[in-house]
Amino acid sequence: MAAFIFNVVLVALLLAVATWVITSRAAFSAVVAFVAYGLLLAIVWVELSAIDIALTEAAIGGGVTGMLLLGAASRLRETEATAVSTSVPLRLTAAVLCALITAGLAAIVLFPPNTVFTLAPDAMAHLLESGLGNPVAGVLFVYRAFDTLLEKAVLVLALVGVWSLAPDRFWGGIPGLQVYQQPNSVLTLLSQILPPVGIVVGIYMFWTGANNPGGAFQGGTVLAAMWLLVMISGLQRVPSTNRRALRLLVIVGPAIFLAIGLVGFALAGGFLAYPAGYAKPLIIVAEAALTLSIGVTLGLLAAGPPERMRQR
Amino acid sequence: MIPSPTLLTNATTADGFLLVLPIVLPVIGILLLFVFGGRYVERIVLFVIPIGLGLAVAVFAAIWRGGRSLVYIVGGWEPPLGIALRADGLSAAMMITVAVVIGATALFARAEFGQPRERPEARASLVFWILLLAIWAALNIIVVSDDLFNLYVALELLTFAAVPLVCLKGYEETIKAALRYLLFALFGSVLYLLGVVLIYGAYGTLDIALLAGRVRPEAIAWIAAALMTMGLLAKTALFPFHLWLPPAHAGAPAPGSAVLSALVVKGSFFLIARLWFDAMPGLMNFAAAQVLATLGAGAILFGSVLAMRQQRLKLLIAYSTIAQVGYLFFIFPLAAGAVASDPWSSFGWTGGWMQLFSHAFAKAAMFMAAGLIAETLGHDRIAEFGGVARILPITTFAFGIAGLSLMGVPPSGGFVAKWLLLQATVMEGQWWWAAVMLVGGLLAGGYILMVLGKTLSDTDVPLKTYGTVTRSREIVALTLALCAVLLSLVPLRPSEFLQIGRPATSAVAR
Amino acid sequence: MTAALNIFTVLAVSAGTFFFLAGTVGLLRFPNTLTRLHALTKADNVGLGLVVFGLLPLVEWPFGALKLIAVWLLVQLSGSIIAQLIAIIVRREES
Amino acid sequence: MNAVTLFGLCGPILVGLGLFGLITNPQPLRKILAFNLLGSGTFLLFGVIARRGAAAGLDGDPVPQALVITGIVVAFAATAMAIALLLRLFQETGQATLDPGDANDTSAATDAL
Repeated sequence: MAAFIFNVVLVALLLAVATWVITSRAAFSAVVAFVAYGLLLAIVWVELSAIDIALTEAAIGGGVTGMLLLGAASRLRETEATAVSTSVPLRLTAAVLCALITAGLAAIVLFPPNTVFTLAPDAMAHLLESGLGNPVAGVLFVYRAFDTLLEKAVLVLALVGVWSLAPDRFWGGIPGLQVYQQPNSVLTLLSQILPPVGIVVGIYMFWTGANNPGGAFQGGTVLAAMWLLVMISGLQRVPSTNRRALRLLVIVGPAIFLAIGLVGFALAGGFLAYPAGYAKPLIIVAEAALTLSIGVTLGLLAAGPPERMRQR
Repeated sequence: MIPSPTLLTNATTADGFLLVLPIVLPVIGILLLFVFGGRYVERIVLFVIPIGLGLAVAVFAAIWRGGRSLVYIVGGWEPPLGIALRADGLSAAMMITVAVVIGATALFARAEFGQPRERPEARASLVFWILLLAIWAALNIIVVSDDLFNLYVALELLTFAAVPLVCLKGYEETIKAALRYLLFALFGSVLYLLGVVLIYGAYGTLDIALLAGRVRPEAIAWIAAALMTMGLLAKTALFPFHLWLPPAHAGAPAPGSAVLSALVVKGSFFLIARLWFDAMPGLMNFAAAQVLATLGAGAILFGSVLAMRQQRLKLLIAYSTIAQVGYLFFIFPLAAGAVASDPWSSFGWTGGWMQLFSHAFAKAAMFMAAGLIAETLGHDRIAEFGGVARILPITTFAFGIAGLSLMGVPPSGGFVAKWLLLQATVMEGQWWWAAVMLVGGLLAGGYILMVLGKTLSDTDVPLKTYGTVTRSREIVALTLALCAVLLSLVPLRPSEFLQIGRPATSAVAR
Repeated sequence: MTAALNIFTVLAVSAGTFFFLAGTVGLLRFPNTLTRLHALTKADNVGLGLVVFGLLPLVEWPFGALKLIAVWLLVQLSGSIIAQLIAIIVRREES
Repeated sequence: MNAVTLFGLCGPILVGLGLFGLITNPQPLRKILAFNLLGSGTFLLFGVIARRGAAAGLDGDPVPQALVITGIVVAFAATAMAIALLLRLFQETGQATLDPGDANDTSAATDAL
């Protein structure tokens, strides 16, 4: 009963914050509400026993996406006054349409089909062969590794897309991440104390991901956050995007994963198949490289397109 | 109305591994380009594109010879747990079309985006080649993947490759167009994903072949199909979701426009067709098909009329894409009609896909021709085209014969397509679509001849030129236009190749 | 023994919740940013500390407890530094 | 009603809210926020389906859970690209709107070349 009350309160808060995200007049407060929303949503995922998703949501929804949106909202603050609102008939039509869709989906939730399909037994039946203990990792790296491989290609492509927005003269230059200008501030202190802890946490999350909730993506996000922190505080320079080593770091994860997939052709009789007995070590190698690549890629995505050539 | 495909099996076939290679190769190219960029751009591209073409031909040949689908189970994990790749005759034809247009675009784009080894790495050049290969990879996945979520990721890959291509020039208007395109596309992909979620909840699989046997005409399936279709329509820019297309396709650099208009919008259309014909054949009925085709008819009329009113060539061609995409949607009522004994051997089935192939070649050729004209004149205002035919005869010729295909005049693939579709309307007794097609053909004739007339007219003022274009690029445009003509050699009857691997019809209960 | 520990947990967590409540009221009712910040940081630090303290007997020893304490320490660190940063911005905007 | 159904109903409401914001709000930044809400509502729905598929000693069907993680990553990539475009638009024009006038077409595109 107590748990149910907790969940009701949680849902009420979540929906209130979500409504605020949509209806708030000021974009900045909408973004702040969105960050809070991301954290509340992470708790919902915990309640749904999906810890892997909760970690991802907290790291992305509340974390990196929030950072991107906050940066954008503060830069765009002065433009808000010029925005016009949409006409009342359009709003009404949209409201009716959205209410219909909500009602339809709610009906599906309330009256689920009689037969419940689940792939949980299938997923568990073959999990031992892979040597993994976390079924979600099993889906991501064994059964549906092809999806995961494509998703990494999507990330690289998103980075290319973001970089492509640089003016020609700044191609290969330094991302326009806003660096905090005061040396020896409290931020410097934070970025000296936190990263060692954060890096350990990031590596632990990747490592434990094979058997427990966690994994390359969640770990990589924590690494990205630490990297961004030391760059923003000015302790480390924002690197030039034309550096070969940096670009290699971005693709090393997808490249190794793809290479392992191709090795499967020769040794395991199929693309993205693992040779018997070697599944776990190969997955760990791929995940380690992916953690690194994801950290660097997310950091660069958050840092934005190149905006200058020389270090300040 | 559509046979239940009980005969589709999920087991890797002998040449199944061939399906992985056309996906993996461009991805390898992207990774190499990203790291080595600068000096090696041309070498990497010259390495990837011919091999990719060869692989597409190999897939085509394997299906042609075998007369049946290729199937590949990725990682050996059979659906529903894993992901299957499946290529039938239609997929193979799509793959060849994509490969030819991409290859031609690459040849055409070398002049604009070539990267001399001694010069420092240039933004537009490196980005263009990465995006081109990404579009190729995404389309190859879309035509062979059998898994709805895998297709979602591929669709996103396609979007993320197409959007930066729109604003590669970096002008204000193109950035606006790209942002609007991205927002439309994201709207579309979330709706699609919502449908995928419902399907998994109701049927416990995302594999198209398995779904075909499980989906029943019930509320949840209808809601899912409606959401997915709406999302994909937004990405296909079907009327009334077309708002984003003209500025986006007209704003991209010419080779980019060619790929966007010829191929990218077809990716999401292909999925709509897969959804209704393959994944949920039980849902297809008269009303659903009529709704889709009505939107198509709206697109034909609306797109053609607006195309006639454009003053700039690239915008005119972009509006013409909206109209020509409309014809594709006639495939739903005409192939799934009640009269044809089975959809795959119907005139509507072959006609619809012929329209897709011939439009791909013709539209790519047109955008290239438009690019060449714009490079020569420094603008693309149609009113000032007098004398263009004299200085760019090959380009004008290419534009003209590509135009024949859009109008549906013989000899052209467009003629074959439209003739087959007309034939189907007669057989199905759905004469109203024939009326729309005839009006659409006339309007297309109007806007094509308007442009051609201008280029052939003489002016007293000598034409000012800003640049010259090489003969070889004109020939690339002409070759693509000729490909559209070459399609007219296809016999005027339902194609057998497009029936390969389609579920057998003997099991149909009518 | 267990009963005593349970009572301790209830008391400590309740006290912690009270501090959270007070902090939230302060955040909503105080007139300007600096006083709101004051309410928030003071209440949150003590509040979270009490909640963590109260939960210690319930978790496995030693790693569960260490994790809880680590959470508290990390919140202390980030909370205090963010409070400082906000205060700096407020002062800059005022001058 | 149990907790899972409660969360399950959250999904449709979030989808409706997000869709409404995406359609009606003219500011691109707010559209991006709405898109994220819409996406998370969709994921939540999937999460509830996963939870209901609890079997074989697991608290949920791992397949949808893994798909949600992939979906979150893809949505993040989309957000990053949209924000980069928006900021570039702001740099070029000093504005962050897609002109309301061209909601009904043609004029905006004419200078595209």
